[in-house]
Amino acid sequence: MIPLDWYLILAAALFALGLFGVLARKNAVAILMGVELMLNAVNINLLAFWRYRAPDQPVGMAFAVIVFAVAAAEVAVGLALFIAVYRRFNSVAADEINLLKW
Amino acid sequence: MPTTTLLWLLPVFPLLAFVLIVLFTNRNKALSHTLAVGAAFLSWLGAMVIFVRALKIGPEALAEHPIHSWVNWLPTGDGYLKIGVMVDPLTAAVLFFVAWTIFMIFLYSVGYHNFGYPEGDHDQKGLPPHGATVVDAHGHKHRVPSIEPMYSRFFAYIGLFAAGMYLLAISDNLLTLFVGWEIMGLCSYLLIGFWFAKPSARAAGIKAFMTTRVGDVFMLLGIAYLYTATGTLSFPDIFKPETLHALASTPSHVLGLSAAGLIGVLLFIGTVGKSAQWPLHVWLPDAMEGPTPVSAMIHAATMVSAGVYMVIRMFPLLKAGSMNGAFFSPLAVMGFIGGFTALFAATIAVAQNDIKRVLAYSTISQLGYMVAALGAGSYIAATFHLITHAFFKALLFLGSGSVIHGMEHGVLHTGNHEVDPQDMFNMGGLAKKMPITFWTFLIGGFALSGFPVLTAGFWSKDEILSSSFFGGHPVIFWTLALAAFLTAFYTMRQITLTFLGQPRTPEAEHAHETPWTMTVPLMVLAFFALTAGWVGIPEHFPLLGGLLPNWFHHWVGATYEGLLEEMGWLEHLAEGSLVPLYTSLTVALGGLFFGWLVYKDVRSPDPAQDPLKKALGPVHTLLQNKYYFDELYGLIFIRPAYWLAEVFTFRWVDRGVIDGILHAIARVVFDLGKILAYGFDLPIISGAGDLIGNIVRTFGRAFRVVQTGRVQDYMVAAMTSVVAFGALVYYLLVFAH
Amino acid sequence: MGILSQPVGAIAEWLRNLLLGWGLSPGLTTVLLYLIGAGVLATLVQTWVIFLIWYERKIIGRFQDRLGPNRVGPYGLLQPFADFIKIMTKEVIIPEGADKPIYILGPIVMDAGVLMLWAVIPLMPMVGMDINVAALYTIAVGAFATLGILMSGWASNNKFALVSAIRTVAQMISYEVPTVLALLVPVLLAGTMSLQGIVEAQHVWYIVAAPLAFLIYFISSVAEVGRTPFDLLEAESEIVAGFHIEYSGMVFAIFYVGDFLHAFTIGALAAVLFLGGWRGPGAEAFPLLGLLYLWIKAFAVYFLVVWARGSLPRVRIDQMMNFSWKFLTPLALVLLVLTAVLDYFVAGWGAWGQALSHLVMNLVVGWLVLRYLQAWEKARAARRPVVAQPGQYPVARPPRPAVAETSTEAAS
Amino acid sequence: MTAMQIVFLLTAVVALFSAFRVVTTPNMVHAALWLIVTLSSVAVLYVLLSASFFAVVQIVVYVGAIAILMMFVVMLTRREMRDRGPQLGKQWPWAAVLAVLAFGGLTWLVRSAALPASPVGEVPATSVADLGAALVNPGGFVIPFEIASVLLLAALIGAVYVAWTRRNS
Repeated sequence: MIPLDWYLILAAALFALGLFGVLARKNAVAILMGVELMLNAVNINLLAFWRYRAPDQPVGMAFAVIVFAVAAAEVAVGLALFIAVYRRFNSVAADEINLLKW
Repeated sequence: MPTTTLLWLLPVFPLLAFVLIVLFTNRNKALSHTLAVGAAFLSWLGAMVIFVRALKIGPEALAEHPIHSWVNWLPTGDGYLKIGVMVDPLTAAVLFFVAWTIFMIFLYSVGYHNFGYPEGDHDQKGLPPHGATVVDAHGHKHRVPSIEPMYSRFFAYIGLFAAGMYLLAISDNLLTLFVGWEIMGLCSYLLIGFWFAKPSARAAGIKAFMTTRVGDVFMLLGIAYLYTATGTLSFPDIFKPETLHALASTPSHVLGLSAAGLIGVLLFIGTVGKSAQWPLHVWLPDAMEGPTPVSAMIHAATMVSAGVYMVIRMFPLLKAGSMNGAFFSPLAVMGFIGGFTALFAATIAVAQNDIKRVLAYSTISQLGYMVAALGAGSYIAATFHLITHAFFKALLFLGSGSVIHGMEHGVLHTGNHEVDPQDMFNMGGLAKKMPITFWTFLIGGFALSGFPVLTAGFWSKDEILSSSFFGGHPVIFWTLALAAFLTAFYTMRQITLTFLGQPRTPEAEHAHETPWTMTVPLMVLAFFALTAGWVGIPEHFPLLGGLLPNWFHHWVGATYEGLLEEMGWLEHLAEGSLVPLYTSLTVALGGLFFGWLVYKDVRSPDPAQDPLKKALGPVHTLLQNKYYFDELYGLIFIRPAYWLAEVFTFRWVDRGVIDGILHAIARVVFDLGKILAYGFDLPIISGAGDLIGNIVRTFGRAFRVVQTGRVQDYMVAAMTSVVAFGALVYYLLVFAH
Repeated sequence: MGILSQPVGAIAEWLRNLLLGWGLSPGLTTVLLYLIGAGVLATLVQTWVIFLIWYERKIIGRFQDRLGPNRVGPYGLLQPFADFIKIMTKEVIIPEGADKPIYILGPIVMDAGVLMLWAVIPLMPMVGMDINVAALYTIAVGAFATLGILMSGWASNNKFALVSAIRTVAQMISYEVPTVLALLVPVLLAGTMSLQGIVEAQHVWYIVAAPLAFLIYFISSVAEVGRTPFDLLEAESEIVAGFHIEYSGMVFAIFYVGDFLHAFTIGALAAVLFLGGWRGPGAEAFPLLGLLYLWIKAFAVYFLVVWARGSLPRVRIDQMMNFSWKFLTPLALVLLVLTAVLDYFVAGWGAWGQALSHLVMNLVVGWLVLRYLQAWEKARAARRPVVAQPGQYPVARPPRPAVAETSTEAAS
Repeated sequence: MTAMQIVFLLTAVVALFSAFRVVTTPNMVHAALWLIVTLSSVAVLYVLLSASFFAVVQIVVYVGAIAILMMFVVMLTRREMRDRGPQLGKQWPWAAVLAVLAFGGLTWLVRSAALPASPVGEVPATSVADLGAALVNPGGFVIPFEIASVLLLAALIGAVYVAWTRRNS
């Protein structure tokens, strides 16, 4: 049987990679991908705890469902934003979009 | 409608007319005068109804229980200041003539202001109309009178005036009476200065206002004193025996007068101003600058009567004030002032050539009569003469207005505007031109001069003379007798110069009768001028005495009879001697005869040809210049006042002292401000402000590199801090204990 | 346990014993058995495609008044074999600048997506991986087909291919919605998401209870597959052959197979969901009969697909989008809600009672939709934009008869 | 070492490697594809967690919609087919340090916590039904559920509005 902490460590690793992607990648879409990775890590945690701690209660699953919905919404709006940004700047490089610079 | 409601409504109608005209209908002349006359008619109707109801009640009952209605108006410390309306026999009598005269004037004004004539060619507001040119069917040009430019405004003013008069007549306390009094003061100012483009009219308006102000201030003092002394202003409360006793017994420490005496004197000074008694008479003749109906009749029939009405109303108080026999007791003062004014004004009137000025001075002297009668202690006679005089003086003035109107027709016809249509020497022989005016004027004149038996003036004047004679005031008696003679004389002089003989000018040739709106009031008033006296024929009068009951004496006497009797001040005159009767007959007929004799054959329009002038010489000049009273006042009051205002107050006090002080302060403050500004504000305060600003800016410059505008840099910072805090928290949680 | 009653079970049992006999660990054995099963199934269905190609070409030929393949073998049955030998001998050309791994992966992913569908299709009683979310699973793996097309279209480094890929994404994502909604109707009626369960619940075929849902599911599935009239992703006349413009030889063959197999799979799924799957007289007793029944039904639906391809022209892309978002999706939503409510009320009316009541509801809804469509068509004809001649005011064209209207619409 | 553990380890390796490629590969399309691989392997993890419903949902939502949408956008937001230049920003060492720190901290936490080696019980067959009931149960998660749905609607409208091409401009 698989110990719980395997899942958790895997989730931590995914989270760290996603974090790196978010912080380091130039392309905005890539940043979004990093966010997705982090969300997935979170979901793994939720379901793992659900499975190992309270499989007879739908709490963890409910949270996971909410996370799915949030992820979908975030991606929809984010990608729409990137398209608008691309129209404006002709690029989606996150470090070229600095209108709010001093 | 209940009588009290009707009573409250009397002043409301004209007031309403005033408001409506001023606010809404002043563009529409016909509508405006309809409103005003309609309001006057309503008030007249109401007054008549009230009068009849009062008659039904009967004098004693009415005196005991007047028609009275009041409301709590002003909350004072304890209780309320009540204001209300009241009708007792005196009020009823006054209301009667006030209603009639006011209604008549409103009617008369329509015609006087040429309603129905075209707009003037070059009329402008503030000037009397100069006439208009109309082209008839045959293409002939005619000069015709033009309508008054400020027609509606005029009716608004007299509407307000009527409201004031009614209010004064029906008010049951001194306060509302004073309010009405002041309203009329304002209206007289407005109406005297109605043609405000004429400098003389302006000056006259201001003069009237100022002069009456003098009286009013004293009157207000009296009212205030009365209120402080009694705590009330309503007549029923004041005229209680205990109140009067208290007032009479309280010393005022002024000229040895009792409180009642001082109050009486103060109130009387108000009358002096309002009723133009010497020494405040100067405004009334100038008031003739206004349009004839108003200036004339208001300042003759109603408004000036208000002053007399007030003192009559306050008679018990005055009586109480005169009880301690101080030298300046109100009645004594009134007796002196009244008598002197009567004679003095009569003498001036003798030498005047302006038809209206003559009447003005006669008014002053007649008012003097009434005041003197009061001084002699017979308020009934005063009231009687007040009423009759109101009628015939209104008649005379309207008649003179009609004459002037006719003359203006002539002036328009000849186009010679040099001719003064008011100078009697320019007239003559108008009897044939304007018969109605002539006859009514004749009746009025005879009434004024006391033509025996027929006319009302005779009875009232006889009443006054006899009362003063039997009342034991011989000085007043003889003074008044002489004044009566002069009155008759100048009245006849006026009639002769105006109507009899031949026309002395082409204008007089072409004068003609005035429209019905003017003649009808004349006739109505003439009727009263004849008949108003017959209600007061004394019992002891030979032949006629007792044929008719002395109804008026009975009626008005009832007003204060009970009160005076209770106070024990009611003196029963032992009437038997016929001296006063003969005297009055003599002076009246004699005066009339002499007047006709002297002036029957004046031919030239030149005032210098006045036969009396030849007879009297310098005295005549003195009289013609009214004893130089205006100049005297100018010297004593006006010039000093101007000097005070111009030189002392303005140049010295204001410019020199006050401005000097202010400039000095300003200089000091300015220098101080400079010092503070350059010594403190700039270097220290704003220096510190700039320093802070600079520091902030420097730091901002230093740290702004943080704000790269790149999302990821921010995220890096955020995550760094998250990791740091996480480590910290973990450290605290795990290793702290 | 006889070969007739449980054929697959028996074979699996025999294999397990064999492997254990070789001394393998039980866990490994299970994994191996899964792999073997999957391999066998995949091979069978892909080989089956050969027959599908012949079938389709024959039918299209009949539609076009031709004979179709008739030279190689009886009735041309061997024609597909010849074609396959030919195509396998061709070279696999990888264009310059193509993204090689993805270029190769594209068709494989697509084919895999199609094959994964077969994992859950209940071929016969007690056969087929019976997961409790199979219905949803079918949609999920459908995504892989999309993905494959997208990959290949992008990797070809070709504008037409890219346009085709973009079109594909748009089409797939927008037609997934009505598919899922329509799919939920049988799920709702059966009360389970397991296909096996759905089949067992169909005492009355759901096409009787939910004909509209069947229609919607059929149309949107055809769109997902990208067959005519929704074959915009390979519209020869616009983007020459679309995503597989650069492909040749084996990789193209994979696409080809995947395409046909996908269409047939749609038929099979429709049959499972709406036509009672393997149900039929005697199927419980002899499961192989169930397999036959399923096959027949699948072919029936597949015939419809071919029929549409043979008779319908291609739609414009905006029409396709409007059709999905403005017509199919709302209709499916309404249908779903009504079905749910009705199902709640008619529970316990017996199988036929429920089915007939649902049928009545469906007919009413369909009638209303038709009326609405007619009214909409009329209004649209009225406000058709008018070309203004220079120097004269635009004049409204006289409304043409509805039939001509629709025909021009479809053709343009 | 049971079969499930083998499967888990294989899946984990695949997931991590693909995730690493996602954040490192210079080619955005490849990144998207690698992301798909990661997500699919996460789905496999869900299966291992006997949450097959979530596995399928993961495929539908992430692979079927999100990832494909991302590829879509990647294709739309580029001037030429290939990406040029480095795909990592200047701050990438910082990011690496932070990621490592986060991973280390989390791992430390996990290790230092006492966690069960095996589930407390089996998943009831009706878990999906329970989930559905709980999501619409007033005593359960109906309010978060509704909020999530409203959020989705808002996201839909917002996306349409933001990405709308204003023809007049």
